[in-house]
Amino acid sequence: MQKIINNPADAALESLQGFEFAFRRLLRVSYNPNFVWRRDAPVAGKVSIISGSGSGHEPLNIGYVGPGMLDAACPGAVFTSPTPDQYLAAIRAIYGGAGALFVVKNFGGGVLNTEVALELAREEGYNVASVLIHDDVSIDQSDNRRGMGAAILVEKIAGAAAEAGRPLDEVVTLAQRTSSQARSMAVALSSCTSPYVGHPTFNLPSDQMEVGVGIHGEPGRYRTALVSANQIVDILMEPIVRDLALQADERVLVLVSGLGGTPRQELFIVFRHIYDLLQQRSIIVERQLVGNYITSLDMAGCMVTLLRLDPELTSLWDAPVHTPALHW
Amino acid sequence: MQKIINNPADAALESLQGFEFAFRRLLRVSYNPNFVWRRDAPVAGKVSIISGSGSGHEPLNIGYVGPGMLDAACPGAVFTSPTPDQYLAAIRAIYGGAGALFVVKNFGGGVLNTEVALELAREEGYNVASVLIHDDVSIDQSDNRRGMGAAILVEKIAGAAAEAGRPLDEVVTLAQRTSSQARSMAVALSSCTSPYVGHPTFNLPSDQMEVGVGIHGEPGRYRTALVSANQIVDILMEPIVRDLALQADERVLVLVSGLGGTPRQELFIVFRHIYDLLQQRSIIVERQLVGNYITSLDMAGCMVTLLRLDPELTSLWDAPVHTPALHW
Amino acid sequence: MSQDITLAQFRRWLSLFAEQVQEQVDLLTELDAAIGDADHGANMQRGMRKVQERLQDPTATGGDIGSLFRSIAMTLISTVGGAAGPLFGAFFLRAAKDVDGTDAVSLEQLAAMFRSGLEGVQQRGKAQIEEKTMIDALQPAVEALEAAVAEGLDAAAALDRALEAARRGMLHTAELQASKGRASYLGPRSIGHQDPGATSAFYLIQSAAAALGRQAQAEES
Amino acid sequence: MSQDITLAQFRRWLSLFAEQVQEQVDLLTELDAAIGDADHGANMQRGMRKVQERLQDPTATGGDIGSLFRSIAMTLISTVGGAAGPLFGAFFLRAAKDVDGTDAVSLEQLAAMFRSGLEGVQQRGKAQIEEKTMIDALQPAVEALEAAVAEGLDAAAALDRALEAARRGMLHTAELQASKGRASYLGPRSIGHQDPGATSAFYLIQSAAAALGRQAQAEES
Ligand SMILES: Nc1ncnc2c1ncn2[C@@H]1O[C@H](COP(=O)(O)OP(=O)(O)O)[C@@H](O)[C@H]1O
Ligand SMILES: Nc1ncnc2c1ncn2[C@@H]1O[C@H](COP(=O)(O)OP(=O)(O)O)[C@@H](O)[C@H]1O
Ligand SMILES: [Mg+2]
Ligand SMILES: [Mg+2]
Ligand SMILES: [Mg+2]
Ligand SMILES: [Mg+2]
Repeated sequence: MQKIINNPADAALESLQGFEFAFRRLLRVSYNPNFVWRRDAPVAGKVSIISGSGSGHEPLNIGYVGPGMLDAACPGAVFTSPTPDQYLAAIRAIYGGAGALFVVKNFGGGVLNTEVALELAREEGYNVASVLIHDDVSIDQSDNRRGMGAAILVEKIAGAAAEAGRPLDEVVTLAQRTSSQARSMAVALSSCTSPYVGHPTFNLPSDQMEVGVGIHGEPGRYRTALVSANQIVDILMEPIVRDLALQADERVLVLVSGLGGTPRQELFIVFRHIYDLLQQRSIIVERQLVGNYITSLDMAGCMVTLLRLDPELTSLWDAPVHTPALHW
Repeated sequence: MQKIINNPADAALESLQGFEFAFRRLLRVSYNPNFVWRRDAPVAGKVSIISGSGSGHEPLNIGYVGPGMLDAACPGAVFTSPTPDQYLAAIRAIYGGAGALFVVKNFGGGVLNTEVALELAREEGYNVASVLIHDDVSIDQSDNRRGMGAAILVEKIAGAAAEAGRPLDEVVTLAQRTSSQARSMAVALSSCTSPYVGHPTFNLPSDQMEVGVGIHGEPGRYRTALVSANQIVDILMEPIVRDLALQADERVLVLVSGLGGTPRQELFIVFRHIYDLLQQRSIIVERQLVGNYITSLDMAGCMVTLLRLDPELTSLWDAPVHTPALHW
Repeated sequence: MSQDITLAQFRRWLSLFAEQVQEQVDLLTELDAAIGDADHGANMQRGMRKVQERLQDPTATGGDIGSLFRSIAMTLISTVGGAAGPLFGAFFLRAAKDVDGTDAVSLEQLAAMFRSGLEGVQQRGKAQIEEKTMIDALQPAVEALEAAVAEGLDAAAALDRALEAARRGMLHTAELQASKGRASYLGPRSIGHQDPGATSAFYLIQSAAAALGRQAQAEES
Repeated sequence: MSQDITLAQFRRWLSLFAEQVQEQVDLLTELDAAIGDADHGANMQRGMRKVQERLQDPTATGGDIGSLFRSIAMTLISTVGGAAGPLFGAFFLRAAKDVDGTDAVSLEQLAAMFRSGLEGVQQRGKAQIEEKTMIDALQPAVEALEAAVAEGLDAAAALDRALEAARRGMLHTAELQASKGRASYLGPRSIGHQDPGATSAFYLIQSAAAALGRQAQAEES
């Protein structure tokens, strides 16, 4: 297994420890149960934003903890949603008294665990709400869509609103608006290798690609011949633009995330064609992020996320943020 | 070939175009000859800092252009040093009248092309100096060491000194001090695939690794059995710490860079053990960078760079920087 | 008159379940790699190790069946993660609801516990039968158990019926297209692969049959 | 009395060199992949395409050998990149130094041009013979050419000697451990592989032999 790890069972924990050493001045890390939290939490009177996901998607989610974004993030085992006790310990540590929003990616495990966590938190008297992320247009049934890159955008925008002192109901509304205005789709050019498995989850001949993958090393909706960068972008963009019903003169944020094994050089080739395509339709690329923001271990491939912007969302996006992975 | 590109010959150019679309508000891009420059250049009275490297090492070097770091960077073809005319066009565009420093990584091609560029620039009356980066301790002959991760540190520190208005001779001295206090070494767990070649440059069985690689997909100094993350770190750190002759109570900056195909999870496992090792020797990790900062396309593996810090270097490191890849 | 099933047998059930899952970790991983994210083996193993630890320490699991189940439920919920953690947790949490303070149950009570457990899974996961989930092993087993009890079979025979029903349900998942859980994202590509969660649910029933049925009689004969 | 070598022949040399390199791009890439960074083929191809473009346009390359060489040198320097660009550039820049305004040279002058070119490469790259670089093909070729001229051979025979010396030098690089250039980082692992730059330098001499030696006579006979 071509991995820089000590042993599979410890990979997620040791990585978290290294992360703690690196970002000590910004964050705190609690172990057993594991969660990462803002150094200055709880921030009294501020709505708290909490998220979680399996490990292996770095920088998601622990890389988005800090002023202007998340108050806490719970990392699970590799590709495994964190457990309710992690969320519960996190909320106890960071609750600022003004309510808390859980950002939940629509994956069976993610939803089930957060549901339990929300029930337990309510029993303990916390005022909690949640927003569901379900932006993956590769899934036809729109009620079963996976949560993907939109998570980052919702966390940033909700985080900015909370930082600005907005009350819980407004933060929830903004988070839901953001979630409903975002669509994603991803393509894989290789499988990833989970440390638990030790070999690639699936075998993909070098002239093939998997279209419509998630971020857990699953195969996609279908396998087809590997095509050029521009054609890949066409395949990803068509359902996104259609589903968002984007019109001329609208403004969007474009997120192009590598899945972990794809070099930045290729991500910018992807972004170039997205930009061209949108320009042809007179859609304005108002903001963008190009890099490894939501990954699937060492998978080669990329995810494209579009968010329809309005002035309020843009200004919340632009608000200062100080996290390991987003910083401005 | 499992790459998201349109065709090999255009990959570097199209990626540069995408980069331009993404960072328009911060940078300008000139084509033919190709270079990237600060939006506000030339900055009158400021020493100019210029660097260059082949494409495929992103974010190096174009990702380090901006206030507080580089005035211009010249990207070459994939893994190919940029040509003298690129440097010459860049210096004409950004020269602020206070002299210019070229940061040159010690690679045959890099040095030869910059030498020609420096000669041509002098002929045109520019006051130019250069600093050589040669931090790769995997090479025994210390006069033939490759330039690796130290380039980023020198560019940041020289950039901060220039931004602070320091004159050329002081900037050169600081750059040389930084270069002389940094050591690097890298390991590869896979080859990379250059678009020109279309298949991995070398074949590495999954239970082997290449120790002492550069950033151009070359094989390393030797091939050996793949060992655990901690043992890999031991192999990389031993010559670095020995060559720097680090003593207890000294302070260092640690850069852990993925080579492009290694997930962040593993980079933090690497950082964790570096931190532990240094702590055991009472060496203080004063600053760190963990991520993809200098890469070799999609190669799996990592580079470790240590810089001995002193208060002046630390404060220059901490000075504000606004580039696509470093921002604080 | 059927024999009561004792707390010791319940403890043995859980211990057997934990063993069996751990023996089959690689299979569970491979099944999940085909249509999921390849973590079901690791998730269950992590949980089962913790279950075994807890079983070593009788004070931690309480002196009655209700406390035992609740403690196991919380262990599963806080260590397994993924979809399986809250679902197996819901099974034991619900199955515990009428057996607080009890240290032995009749076969009828056992069937009622299983029914409650199944309802817990259904409520938490909102899946029906034929959606290619653990429900496809659990529900036929519970129904078979109830039918056997109605027929007046003893624990061994009744649990054997449940075991066979669970096995058929598990194997049948291979023919289904998933509409719940991670495999549903694959659409028609999920057909032809056995569901990992249905497989670990089968082990749950298989170990129940061994510990609560035949095994119990073997010990007594 | 030896025949003069004309500007047309020099143009033909460069054109043949460009063709030959482009035919061998894959070989150059593979050689560089083994001990370098796999870009020598692409670098030379990019440069040679530009050389061909320039040769199409006679005004761009000037009406004398000196201007032609200077123009080719600048083209190589600004398009090849890597180590090979400045080095081949230095060859032509230096070889141009005594032939400004000239449109034909004697064989003696040609040998002197080659010597100057070699010196240009040596000064720029600071490599000696036996360091496993293009010098290992160029220097033996220049020495053989000078010796042949001293012996009084004609252009065809003299350039054939140079060609054979370049070929031997190129093949010999396989036995050497690199101490200059990127291959030097490999230490002893560079042994056993032919140097890519020595290979393209061999093509330079081979095309010279074809265009400036035999070919010239063939045209005249
Ligand atoms: N809604 C659901 N109801 C019942 N069982 C489910 C549901 N969703 C998933 N499962 C079961 O969980 C199993 C997967 O568990 P696991 O791999 O541990 O979690 P995850 O899918 O989060 O990675 C599936 O094989 C399926 O049997
Ligand atoms: N110092 C030098 N002197 C002469 N030739 C050199 C020197 N360094 C490198 N070379 C030649 O350049 C060739 C490599 O060229 P190329 O691959 O284009 O550049 P790079 O090594 O920068 O990738 C080598 O095979 C070698 O023949
Ligand atoms: Mg999972
Ligand atoms: Mg090169
Ligand atoms: Mg799973
Ligand atoms: Mg090369």
